[in-house]
Amino acid sequence: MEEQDFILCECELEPLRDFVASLEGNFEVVIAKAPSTCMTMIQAEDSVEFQDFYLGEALTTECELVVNGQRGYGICLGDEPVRGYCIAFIDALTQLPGADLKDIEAFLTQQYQLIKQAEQLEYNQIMRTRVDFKLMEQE
Amino acid sequence: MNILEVNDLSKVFNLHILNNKKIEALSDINFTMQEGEIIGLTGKSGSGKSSLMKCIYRTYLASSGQIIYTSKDGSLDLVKADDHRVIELRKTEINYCSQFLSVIPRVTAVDVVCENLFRIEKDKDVARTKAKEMLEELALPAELFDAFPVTFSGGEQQRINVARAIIASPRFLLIDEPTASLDARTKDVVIDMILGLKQNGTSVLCISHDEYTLERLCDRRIDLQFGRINEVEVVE
Amino acid sequence: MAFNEDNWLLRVRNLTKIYGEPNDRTLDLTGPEFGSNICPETESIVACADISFDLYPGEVLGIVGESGSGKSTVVKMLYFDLEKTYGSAWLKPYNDGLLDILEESNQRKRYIRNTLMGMVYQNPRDGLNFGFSSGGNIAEKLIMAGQMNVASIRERASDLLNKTEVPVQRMDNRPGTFSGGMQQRVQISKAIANNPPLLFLDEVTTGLDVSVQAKVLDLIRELQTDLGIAMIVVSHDLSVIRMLTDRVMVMKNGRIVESGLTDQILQDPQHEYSQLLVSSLL
Amino acid sequence: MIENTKYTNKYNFAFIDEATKKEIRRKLLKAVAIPGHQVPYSSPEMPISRGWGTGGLHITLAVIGKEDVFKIIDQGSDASVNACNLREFVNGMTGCKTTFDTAEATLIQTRHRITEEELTDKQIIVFQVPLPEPLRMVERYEYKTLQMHAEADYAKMYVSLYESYVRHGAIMQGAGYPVMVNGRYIMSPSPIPRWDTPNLNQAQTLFLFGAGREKRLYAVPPFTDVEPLEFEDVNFEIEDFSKSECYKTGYKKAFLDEIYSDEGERKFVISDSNFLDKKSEKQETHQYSNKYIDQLQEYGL
Amino acid sequence: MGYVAVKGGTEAIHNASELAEFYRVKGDTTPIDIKQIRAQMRLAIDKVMGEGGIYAPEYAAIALKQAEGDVYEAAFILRAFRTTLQRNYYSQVINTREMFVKRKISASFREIPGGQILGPTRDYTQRTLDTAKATETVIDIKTFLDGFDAKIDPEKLEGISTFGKVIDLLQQEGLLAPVDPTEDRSLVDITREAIKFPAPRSARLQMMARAETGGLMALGYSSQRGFGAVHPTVGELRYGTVPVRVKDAGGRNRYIGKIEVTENEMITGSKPAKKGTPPYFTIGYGLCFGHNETKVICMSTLDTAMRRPEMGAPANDQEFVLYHTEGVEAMGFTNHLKLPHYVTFQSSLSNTRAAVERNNKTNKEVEQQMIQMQSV
Amino acid sequence: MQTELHYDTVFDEQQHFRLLLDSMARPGKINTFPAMEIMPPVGLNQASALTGFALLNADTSYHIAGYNGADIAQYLLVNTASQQASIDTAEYIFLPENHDGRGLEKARVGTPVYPEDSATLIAEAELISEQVVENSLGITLKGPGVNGEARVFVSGINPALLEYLKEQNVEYPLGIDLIVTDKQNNLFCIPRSNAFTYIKTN
Repeated sequence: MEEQDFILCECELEPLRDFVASLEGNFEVVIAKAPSTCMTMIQAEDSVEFQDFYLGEALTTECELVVNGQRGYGICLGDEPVRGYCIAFIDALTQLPGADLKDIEAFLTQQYQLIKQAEQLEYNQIMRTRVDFKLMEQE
Repeated sequence: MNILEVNDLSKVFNLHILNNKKIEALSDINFTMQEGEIIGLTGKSGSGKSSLMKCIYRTYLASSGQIIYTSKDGSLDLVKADDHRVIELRKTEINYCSQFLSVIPRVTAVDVVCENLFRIEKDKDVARTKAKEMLEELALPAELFDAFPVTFSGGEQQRINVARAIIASPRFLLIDEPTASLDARTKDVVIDMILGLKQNGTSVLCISHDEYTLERLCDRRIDLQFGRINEVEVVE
Repeated sequence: MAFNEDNWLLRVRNLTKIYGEPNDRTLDLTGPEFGSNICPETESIVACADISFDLYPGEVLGIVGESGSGKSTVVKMLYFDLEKTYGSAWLKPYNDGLLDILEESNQRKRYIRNTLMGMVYQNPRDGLNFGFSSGGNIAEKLIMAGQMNVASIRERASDLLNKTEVPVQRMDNRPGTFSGGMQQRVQISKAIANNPPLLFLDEVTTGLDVSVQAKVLDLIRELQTDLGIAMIVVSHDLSVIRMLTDRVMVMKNGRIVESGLTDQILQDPQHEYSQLLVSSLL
Repeated sequence: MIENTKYTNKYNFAFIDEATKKEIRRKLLKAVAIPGHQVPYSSPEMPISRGWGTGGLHITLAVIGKEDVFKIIDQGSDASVNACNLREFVNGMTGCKTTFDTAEATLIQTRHRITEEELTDKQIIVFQVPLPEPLRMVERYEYKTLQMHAEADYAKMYVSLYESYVRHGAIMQGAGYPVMVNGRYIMSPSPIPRWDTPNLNQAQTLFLFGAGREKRLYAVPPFTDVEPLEFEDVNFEIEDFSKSECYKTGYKKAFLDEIYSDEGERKFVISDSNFLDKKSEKQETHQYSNKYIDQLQEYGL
Repeated sequence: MGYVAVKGGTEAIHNASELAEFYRVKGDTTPIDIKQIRAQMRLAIDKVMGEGGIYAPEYAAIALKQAEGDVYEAAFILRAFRTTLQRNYYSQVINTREMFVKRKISASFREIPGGQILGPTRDYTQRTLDTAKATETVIDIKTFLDGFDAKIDPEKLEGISTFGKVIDLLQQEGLLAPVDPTEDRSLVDITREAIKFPAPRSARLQMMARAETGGLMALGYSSQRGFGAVHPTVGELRYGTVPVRVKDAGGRNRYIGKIEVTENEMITGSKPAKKGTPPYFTIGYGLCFGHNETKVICMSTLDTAMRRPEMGAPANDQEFVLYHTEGVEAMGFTNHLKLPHYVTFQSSLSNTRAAVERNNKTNKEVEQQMIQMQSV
Repeated sequence: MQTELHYDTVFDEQQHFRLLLDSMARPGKINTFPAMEIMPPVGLNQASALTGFALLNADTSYHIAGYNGADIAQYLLVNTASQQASIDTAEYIFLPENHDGRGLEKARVGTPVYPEDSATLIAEAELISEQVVENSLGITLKGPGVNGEARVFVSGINPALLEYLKEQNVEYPLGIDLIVTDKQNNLFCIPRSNAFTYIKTN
């Protein structure tokens, strides 16, 4: 669940939209709640005493679909109606009894690799700014 | 009627800060005093006269025995009486006049004398007039009336002290050396004033070394020696 | 005018103030015999404990002791500046002494302190509002007692200032422009504005010049004889106690070690600590 | 695939979300039940600056319905720029009819004035309040002023009036003269001139007050005692216009604005713009009456 | 004719906002793309989100554009925007220990778990004006990006990890002050109910998270300079992304995206509260949306300061700190003085005239008396 | 339990709130909710349900005292998302006809600083009227919102409840506020600021 949401939230929108569009025709999709924006209150805590507090709200898109009778929810940060719809669609699909998930799994794997690759590149750029005290002392 | 009945009175000072040293000041004191009577307390210095007087006034806490005082509202033992009751009696019936004036800064001679009177006489001017009359009788120079007694000589302070003690006509007066350091004329004035109180029913316990004063004032004398009663002498 | 035992003005029982979290043994492990008011087990501080006494109308009670002995704490609790930890107090003129004033609502407490009590603090800033004129300060107290006529407020204020020898023409000046002694007099005027039967005086002469001290003490004596106000005088200064009070309680480490008539405590102290106190000061 | 509706947010009726409206409504009922007591509320952010009438707007928007006829005045004027701006906002967010006519309005929002025409029991007037705490001038800390209200501990407030009298020979409090509501709470009537203050007393209309920045709302129900603070012998007084009159209508019995012409000449004009229009057109008006204005009448005004 | 209302108000305000729009676009320049603002005005966006109290980078960019770059105004627009939306979700508590760290430094130790990672900082750039930015081209940017990417060998990538926290080390050693059991630990939401004083710590942290950076800085600085004596050391300052999770309508936990946050733990040596208690360290905490280090440093300083009201400085006074660092309110009220106040002014005018008159009269009387006295 | 479909959470809510506000501001004034197509469970009258809809949501809590049936609680939960709570914590307390007020001494009366932090009672009656009706109590109100005196006649309300209300409102501004509803969609209010007396008619 977490990984699927992570991928669908973080992947590029265009391939996701195209992928969902390619599947849609095979199913009966009822929009129970069209994508709309709302707020999510972000809860935080201080790191020592674990005092809970509210950090602030985040703009959120939510969408509710019924696909072949199976309800699916799509929630993501930002004003992202299309992504919200796509997440809800895939959420419903993956819960649909007897659904063939091969294509979805393939899509998710592919997107996951792309996301991870980008993340890792960024991480390594960041690690270049690490101060190396050992080197300093040898000089 | 007895105004005072002292039974088996003793007083021991327990000085904690001097390794619990004990000093026996009074023992086996027994005597009674009639209403309107004047009793002179005599004895060498250190014989316990002042201690006895202070025990009666409750400045000292007696170690054992009784001091039965018959007030207007009935009898009570001054050794055990409630503080509040004693305060009340001091304000209304019992007055103590020590040898020395306890000095109050920045209060005029007249107002010092009036202190007890103000409690009874709410019109301050009436009270002050009475005080001035009394001070005049005691031959205190008029220019001192509105001065502060702190600066006065011993004799002048003594007059203030006596006037202060008797102006409100207490029912029971404890007076320590009322005539010491007074000239012969003033001494007579003081003695007459005390006798005047007696006329009005005041009972007086008086310490004095002055034979003239004792002779003129006292109905009886009690002589103390080493904290005990040596002799009770009735003056004819 | 016969003495009547039931005629008490203020009755205080077991008044106790503890800071921190005490345990069952806190009271047993503190006090003069331990030379400390800090509980060794809980570190809670027993500011004062088991304070009981009666005060009769017109009587002046002194509380003497070194700083930290808890003497100010007692009056501050009675004047509602501090919350008690335990204990009770009854004031005769309030509901005929039937209700524990320490258990009353804040609103009732405010009524009690404004109409039946007065307080003079060591620091005039605690008793006076320096943003108001001295007349305004007295007005505050009068208004609290329901006086709503400016002319009568000003008349009463000038009477009071007169009585306390503050120049009446300075009535509309702020206390900040006054000398320390005069501020103290304004504070006294304010404290007695509503003719309370009970006045608390907390180290009122401490910090004043000797000559000014004498003036303030005289003023207080005069109030005693003229108005017959009962007072509780807190002071570490035995000469102040001797001059003003009828009775005195000696406090040490939060407890009363001895109480009695003032002349008795000064001349025939019974408790070791009182003897030490008297011998070092007389 | 759905259409991409990104960036096409629609605003809710009356702008504020329903949950927040409900919260404000609940607090309003409590405020009405405890006249003069300031009730803290969430005070959501509005697209209007804090201090520019947000509190008034919160109440207006929580109360307003499609059938309401809305009027808004600032300093008595329908045409003041801030009033214009808020009118457009309320109109835009609700589609409600707006009006300048005091008699026609069902819901009136105001800054610093009560209309000269007496409001009826069919109307509600909402005040914009900048500083709801009347005790702030004698006590800067909120936790202390809260306690003072809780205990009806108001002596300091009266002392400040006393001080003003002693210093200046009169109580110098201008607009926003503090009032005692229902004998219990001291309340700031918002900075209305003293001229308007007596009209709060035993009125027919429900008065609602909103202080957005300070997050407090409060109310004076109809037929409630609202008394300006005063002493037995030093009294509340309204502004003195005895020597002035409206240069347009010659009318004297209204709150007047003092204006300077380009030549520097000083003139007076009726402050309530709708009332001025009605007087200029000699229309019938029904004014508030109170003892202070009635006194003026005795001077032949 | 002064401020007398004329029925031209409506038209004037329309024209005024039109004129403002004219000043924004005059000169016929290319409109700035929202994506450009998001990317190239990153820190301004973060400030707007932080002070607006909403995490919505695209909307912050729009607001910033609409407000011609006025950060206060943009934050204000976001706050108002927030009012129109229902809050349908509460996130699970975000866990900064699972942060994808982009910057992580400590001033208290030379080396910390994972090392000192400077990340994207201008702390060590010389603040010389880079005039090359004036002539920057798309090609320049591309060249930079290619060169930047080339510095990483895709064959030798270091695995992504999360890092332990400095304060956890101090905590394990028992150097941190134990939690004060008497402190109010309730969780309140100051956007749902007005803040009440004394405010619980949750309310204080929330207020500061959306407070105005400059205001926090002024008060935080005052405390560091000696007004209230907080002498802090940065325990650990972090910037990076953390995941956000909520429960959906079906009750399942869902990942919904990640947000950027800056976090700071400020270490302060504390005076022992009681005799015999060791002088523990206390931690002041700061956390805000986006990348805003000044804000979290001052927030954590003030977090500590407000827990010591007895110090008596402005920074120790929660009412003072929280009310006066609330940027949107402060801006609104200071600017409301521009609104007409002639009715209120008239009310004072009437009083002042009367008082001056009375004064003149008394002066005249005094003068008269003086003259009389002199003539006697 | 189904959500009411014919209830408009924007406009109906607003309209009903205005009636509540008017009644609270004018104690004793009878207002009437327009007829609605809602189906509250047996025992709960429409006006009480609508009052609940107008005021309750997820940020509030309610308690139902003396009704029989869990479906009323469920109905309010589904339609308002408000949370059920014990009587000593609830902000809104729903009472059926003739409730004797027992247990209500625990209801919140607020604190001196925040007296509004108190419960609101929504009590059902048989009939509220300006005229005398059979077996009714004539309630006379005095205080803010009332021009002199106001009088309403209510049947199906227990004098014990009114006694209890008086008791709770002794320490004004602490207290609770009462909304009375009837089967004809009428309502009137007794806020804590008002003093009232009542007599049994016939």
